[in-house]
Amino acid sequence: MNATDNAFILICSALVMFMTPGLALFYGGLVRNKNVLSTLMHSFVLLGLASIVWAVIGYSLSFGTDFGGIIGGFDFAFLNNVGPGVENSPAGNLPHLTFMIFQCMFAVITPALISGAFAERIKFSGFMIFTTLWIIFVYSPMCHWVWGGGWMGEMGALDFAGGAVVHMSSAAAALACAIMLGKRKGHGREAFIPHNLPMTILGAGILWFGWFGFNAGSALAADGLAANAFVTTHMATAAGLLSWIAAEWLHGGKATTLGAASGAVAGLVAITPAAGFVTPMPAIIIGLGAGVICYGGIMLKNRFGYDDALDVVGIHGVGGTWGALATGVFASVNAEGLLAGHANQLWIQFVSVVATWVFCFIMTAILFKIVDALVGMRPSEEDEVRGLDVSQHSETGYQL
Amino acid sequence: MNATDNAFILICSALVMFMTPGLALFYGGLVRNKNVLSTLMHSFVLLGLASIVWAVIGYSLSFGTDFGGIIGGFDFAFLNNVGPGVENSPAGNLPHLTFMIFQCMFAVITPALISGAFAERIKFSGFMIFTTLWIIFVYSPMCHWVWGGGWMGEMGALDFAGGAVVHMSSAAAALACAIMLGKRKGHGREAFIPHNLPMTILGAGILWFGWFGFNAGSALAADGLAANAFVTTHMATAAGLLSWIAAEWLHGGKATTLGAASGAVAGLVAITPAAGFVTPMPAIIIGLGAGVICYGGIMLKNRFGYDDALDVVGIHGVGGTWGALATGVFASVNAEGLLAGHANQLWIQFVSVVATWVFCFIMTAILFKIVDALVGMRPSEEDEVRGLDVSQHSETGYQL
Amino acid sequence: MNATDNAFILICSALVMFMTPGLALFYGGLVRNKNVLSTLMHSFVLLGLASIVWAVIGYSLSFGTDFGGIIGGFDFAFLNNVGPGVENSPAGNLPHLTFMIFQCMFAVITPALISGAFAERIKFSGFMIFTTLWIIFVYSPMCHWVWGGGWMGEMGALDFAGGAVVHMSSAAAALACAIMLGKRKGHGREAFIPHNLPMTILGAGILWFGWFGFNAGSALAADGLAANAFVTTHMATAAGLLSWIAAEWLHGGKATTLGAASGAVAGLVAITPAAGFVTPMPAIIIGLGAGVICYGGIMLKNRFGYDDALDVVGIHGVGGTWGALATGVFASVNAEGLLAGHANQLWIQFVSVVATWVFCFIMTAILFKIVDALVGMRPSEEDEVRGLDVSQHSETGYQL
Amino acid sequence: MKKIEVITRTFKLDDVKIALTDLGVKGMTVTEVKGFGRQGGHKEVYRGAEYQVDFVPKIKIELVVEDERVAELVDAVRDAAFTGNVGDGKIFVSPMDEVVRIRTGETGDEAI
Amino acid sequence: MKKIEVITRTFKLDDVKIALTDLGVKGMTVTEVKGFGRQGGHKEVYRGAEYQVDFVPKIKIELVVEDERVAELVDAVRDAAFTGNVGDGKIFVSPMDEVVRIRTGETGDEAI
Amino acid sequence: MKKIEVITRTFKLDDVKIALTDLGVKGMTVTEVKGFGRQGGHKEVYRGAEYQVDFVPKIKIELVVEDERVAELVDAVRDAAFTGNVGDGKIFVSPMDEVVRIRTGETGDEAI
Ligand SMILES: Nc1ncnc2c1ncn2[C@@H]1O[C@H](COP(=O)(O)OP(=O)(O)O)[C@@H](O)[C@H]1O
Ligand SMILES: Nc1ncnc2c1ncn2[C@@H]1O[C@H](COP(=O)(O)OP(=O)(O)O)[C@@H](O)[C@H]1O
Ligand SMILES: Nc1ncnc2c1ncn2[C@@H]1O[C@H](COP(=O)(O)OP(=O)(O)O)[C@@H](O)[C@H]1O
Repeated sequence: MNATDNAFILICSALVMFMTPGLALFYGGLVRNKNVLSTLMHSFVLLGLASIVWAVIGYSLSFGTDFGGIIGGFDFAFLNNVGPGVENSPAGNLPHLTFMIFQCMFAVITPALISGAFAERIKFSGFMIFTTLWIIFVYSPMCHWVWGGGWMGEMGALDFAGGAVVHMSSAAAALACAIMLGKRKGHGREAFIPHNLPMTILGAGILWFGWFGFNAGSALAADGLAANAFVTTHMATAAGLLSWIAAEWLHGGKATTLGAASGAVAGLVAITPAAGFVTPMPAIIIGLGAGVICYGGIMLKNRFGYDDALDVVGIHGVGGTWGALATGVFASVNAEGLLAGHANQLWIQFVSVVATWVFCFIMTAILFKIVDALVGMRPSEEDEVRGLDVSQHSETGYQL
Repeated sequence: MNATDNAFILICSALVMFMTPGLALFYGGLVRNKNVLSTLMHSFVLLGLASIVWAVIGYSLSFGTDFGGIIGGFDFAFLNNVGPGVENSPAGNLPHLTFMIFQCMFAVITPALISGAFAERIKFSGFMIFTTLWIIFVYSPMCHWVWGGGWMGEMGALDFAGGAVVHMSSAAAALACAIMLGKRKGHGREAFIPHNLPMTILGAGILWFGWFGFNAGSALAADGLAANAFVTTHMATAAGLLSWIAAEWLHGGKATTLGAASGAVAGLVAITPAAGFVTPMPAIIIGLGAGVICYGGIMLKNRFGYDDALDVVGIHGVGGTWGALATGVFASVNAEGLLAGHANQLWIQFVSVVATWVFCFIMTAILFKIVDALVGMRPSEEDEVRGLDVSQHSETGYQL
Repeated sequence: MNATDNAFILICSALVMFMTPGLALFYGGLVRNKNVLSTLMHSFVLLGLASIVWAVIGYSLSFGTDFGGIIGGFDFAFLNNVGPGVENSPAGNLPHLTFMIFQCMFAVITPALISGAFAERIKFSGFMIFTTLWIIFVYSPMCHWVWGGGWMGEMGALDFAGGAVVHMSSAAAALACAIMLGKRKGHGREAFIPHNLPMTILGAGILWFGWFGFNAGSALAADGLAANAFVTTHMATAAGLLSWIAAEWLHGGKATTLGAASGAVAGLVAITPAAGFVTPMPAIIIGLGAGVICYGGIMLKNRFGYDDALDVVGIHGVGGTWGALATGVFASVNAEGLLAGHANQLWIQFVSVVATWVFCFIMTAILFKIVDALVGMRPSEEDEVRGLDVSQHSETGYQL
Repeated sequence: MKKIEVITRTFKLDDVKIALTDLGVKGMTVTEVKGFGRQGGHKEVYRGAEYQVDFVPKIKIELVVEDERVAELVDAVRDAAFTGNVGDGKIFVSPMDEVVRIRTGETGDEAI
Repeated sequence: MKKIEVITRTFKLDDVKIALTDLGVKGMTVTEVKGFGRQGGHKEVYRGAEYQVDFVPKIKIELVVEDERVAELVDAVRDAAFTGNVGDGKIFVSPMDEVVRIRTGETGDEAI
Repeated sequence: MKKIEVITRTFKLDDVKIALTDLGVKGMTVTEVKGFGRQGGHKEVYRGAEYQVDFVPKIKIELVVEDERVAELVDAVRDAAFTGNVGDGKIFVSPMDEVVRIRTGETGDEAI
């Protein structure tokens, strides 16, 4: 065991854990007052639910002995054979428990990301069951495919910290959910204005902070690669922030704070698959692209008419896809992309993108149907109008 | 000196420090609007006050040369003999200053925990004097007994990161304060509803994040034990969150966000004494127990009629006690509990629990009486009705 | 490369990054409702803008090959020659990228500090251009002078983590901006009351937390010096908090939460230049001094009649100056100050203080004039009265 | 002149505003209020303690109009705010002696 | 019909509501307001700058009632809101020409 | 007795309050409201979606006064609230039947 790497990855795990409350705030500020707690809860409760599902079965399906490149076995179920030493650890330098908990934090935030799509109109009971199934049947396979010895990683797809596993998967799920759940009541007639933008800015700040653990930690060691991933992450995010507000400024006449926060997240998303494979200047290009492309991405929902409440598809889907493809273009560290003469890498990336979208979309739709049949996914109209805080949780956010 | 351990514990110290602003928010969101600043202040000001008391005398009383197992000497007063090298350091791998500052953060948050009990009805001057005395006469002895070479540690009581030192001690103090201060004006007639639950959720998120430093850092090294403590902490917290909302759901029909936050804190409290002594699956059991038991614990105040405003007794007292006993049951790492065939350990834990409650309750009651006689602990009725923000601090929280 | 130091400084970099959202909240809570987003944005957008400017040119000007002690060359422009190995790294133990990104975070927060002076009355376009120029023409030279091999460092001026580079420079700029921009409309007639003090307290908590990365990280290694800087930082901050509220209590009759937050920041500022050069007890003295002196410092604006909206001069200017001089008095670690018999050090400190104030004030005034001529710095009266959130960003902070 | 006061659902604000401006109304004033009525409230639970909340968020729209326009405007408001469910709210009409426009000093119908 | 307006202490809201519903009142509307009066305000201090705050949080309860119930209800409100200390507030009674229930179109006493 | 209602700019609250207290007014009640009028609103944009916000923050000041003081007070308010720009707001005067001071039970002019 390498104590330095252990220290580094434990701290990184804490940072990634902190992203989920950060996401809760990021999303929570964007909804209306009457749904703030429900939206916070969709993220916060996953720190509980997803962690336990991960310990019980998810980790094992992801990193247990590979079956045909498709799924892991049950060897690590209930954290069996996962100890404080390096035995069985997928990362030989790290205690197995350290590797497991770092990955756990990814399994927590990924389903939380989806919740932006169905915000303000989902039953809490349905949400809990759906998410449990989703971690088992969508997240764990995806994670296995890419990082657990599955076919996508074997094919040579590059995904440093989760462009496919985290962002495209959640965005594909978000799209399915948004379509199947239908639009929020009043959509198109009432103004759905963020109720607390400072909360969203704080959330974005926490996300940025925690994302250093996400991306630099994905080096799984405190080496030069971690330093590189740290820097590319920061620079792409900075660039995404700037290019989004520049696009707004040119397009609508004003740079907005929500645009700055959104652009930063777009940059973070886009650099995620690339962080360890590109150098800082290409990272800036990826970030600049992310800001503009995702600004376009959020317009898609108006075009296609689904109600992706908090733009999961527009930011994580479009940004993650852009990042995955850009990795195939700009990769030059420990891998070689198009510009380094390997067009093939771009093709591999393309295949992984398509496979991810298709698999996650279809599986999510199936799970959604099942849970909808079991307990119902959408609250009654009256419950939705009163707000989910009161109707689902018997609470209200503020008494100011 | 081990540089890796030093790096790890310094970062852990920062994480523990961050818990106190987190606690401020956790508590601050639960009170009424007119007391939000006062409640924030009760935690925030201790970052100043408790740190200085610690440097001047508290650290020395806790970790100075032992006198009869009861208290430490004055050798480290004013941080004398506490330097950047390992000389005199209770942890030979760490600079003495590093060990001291890590412990300092515990001395800050412990008295801050008490403040939940007397929220909304205490004079600031009384609070300041009381807390100073409490650190010297209650916290420092407790800390010495358990970690500084005192009788409780010698007896073999297991307390990995402060079940007795931090949680039971503050809860016993909370109980004494709540009883002696009496109920808030309007208690039982007016609705005391949390004024800002998103603030409380954020606080819970920060607490969870910082608690990794608290528990994993208590390994005092970046080793497998730290990894184990990190994982048990996370899993117990996750389990506590889930079992609290499950209990609510069954009992009252709804899972609440405040319940999720409370259950998480209950899990964190309960795993604190156990984190380095149990493996992850028992940690989940401890967490599941904590959520349910503390949910019951918060009902005690209605039964016994004291006004423990923010449920310090119900969560930290009940949860800490449960965790201390559970450590005696489940210990299997570097110690052996009931299930490993050592019933005696459970008995030792029981003795330490009783001693902690009795000592801290009585000492707190004495200090309270003294300060009450000196400057008075309760503000005038008019001051309480106007709110402590205006009456104690000449400020108001919001101009929204 | 030293992996432990790399791990430590990467985490410290993340902590310093987090200070900027913290500062955004600290400032954001102090303005009026209608300017909250604009104020948050002044900090948040710099995470984007300043980082890119730093990568493109700022880092190179600061740490590139020295020209006459005045400025660095273009060798590191566009992060050329800045790689994941230690080649060219100013810190031989760290990957060059790690050193660069740690410094980057300082270049982000320094201009953000200035924004407290012109809050509530600046055009966003003017702000963006001004800040870009300021990083290039003020921050980068200052940074080079002190840490990049320039004359101030060569002269022997002690500035551990940025008393001159960060705090005095931004305060001098703040003073120039406050004077040249003029007072806010309604100044002296309307009450300018903080709209959300809990936000400010949270911001102060985050600043304190992140500042451990700032100061301990400035040791550039996870050694005893880092431990010392960590402890002096914490103790001075604690002392600053206490002495500010003590001063208030004696002066106005009440200790305020804003006072506690302000005193903590004053302590943080004052210890910044000294953190690695003094031992903990002198650090407490520096902190005690900071609280009282800065409490006096904020009164200066009334005396001299400039509208330094959020007291950048009073806290960062006065506190930074006090800290720089106190370093010359109390230095005893790796340097010797007045009390160690080297009066000369105090003289050197004094020269560096004067040079910093004069250079930064004049350069800022020039840049301000230029940008004011180009695009105008002050919004129309109507825009200012409506609030910058609506007029500059087409958003409002809250829909509560 | 008369004052028309409308208490209705918050999300009906825009509809009512449009109905009124369509009829040429040039000004109105809106307040966020909490209503108690037949509609009933809801239960809230904080750490096991139940509270009955009887007040529902509503908005109050006030406008002062010429006497002769009252009937027409009341009808327009009714149409715009109507959903048919309990909680639609009330329209109150009360007398108004005088109106002054601060900017011009105009009074009476001129000032509306 | 008359409108009764009560301005009183915020924590008296529940007591007043109960007193009114006990007498059969079916609806009322509440607004958070700030009151200036004999009660006086307080001082606030931000970074050494003192501000005198003259306004105290109060609530306003409005209800429209049948003419003949005014006296009885005013008495009930007075009893419920009374503490005897400065700042208890005021009850205002003013004329009301017409009431319409949006949901049903009922008018007059029927609509209350 | 009459009720004077003033709707004006938020930052004029202090000026109006001082003008009134200078004339011996002992009490008033203030509400934060949103005004729609000739002044016009502004545009807001969230992730590319534009919203027109027609309502502007205003304050409403209500005070009940003796009949004979109305003219004088309305003039004082007008002076204090006047800026000359669109959006200065309105003063409304309406009849008031009765006033009761909760603390003392006084009624009529005594209770003001
Ligand atoms: N007598 C009344 N005086 C003042 N406001 C009333 C009165 N009755 C009802 N309201 C207001 O009208 C709202 C709607 O009334 P409610 O009885 O719930 O439904 P409906 O108007 O459909 O009968 C209430 O929430 C309250 O704000
Ligand atoms: N003339 C008035 N017009 C309108 N509101 C008033 C008037 N006088 C008092 N109020 C309101 O009544 C509240 C209580 O009045 P105050 O003079 O403080 O106490 P009391 O009613 O016990 O004499 C004030 O805060 C204000 O909101
Ligand atoms: N007829 C009306 N009834 C009620 N309130 C009105 C009316 N007309 C205007 N107001 C209020 O007065 C405010 C100022 O009116 P506006 O037309 O903008 O400017 P001005 O009063 O200078 O003509 C509005 O924002 C609104 O709150």
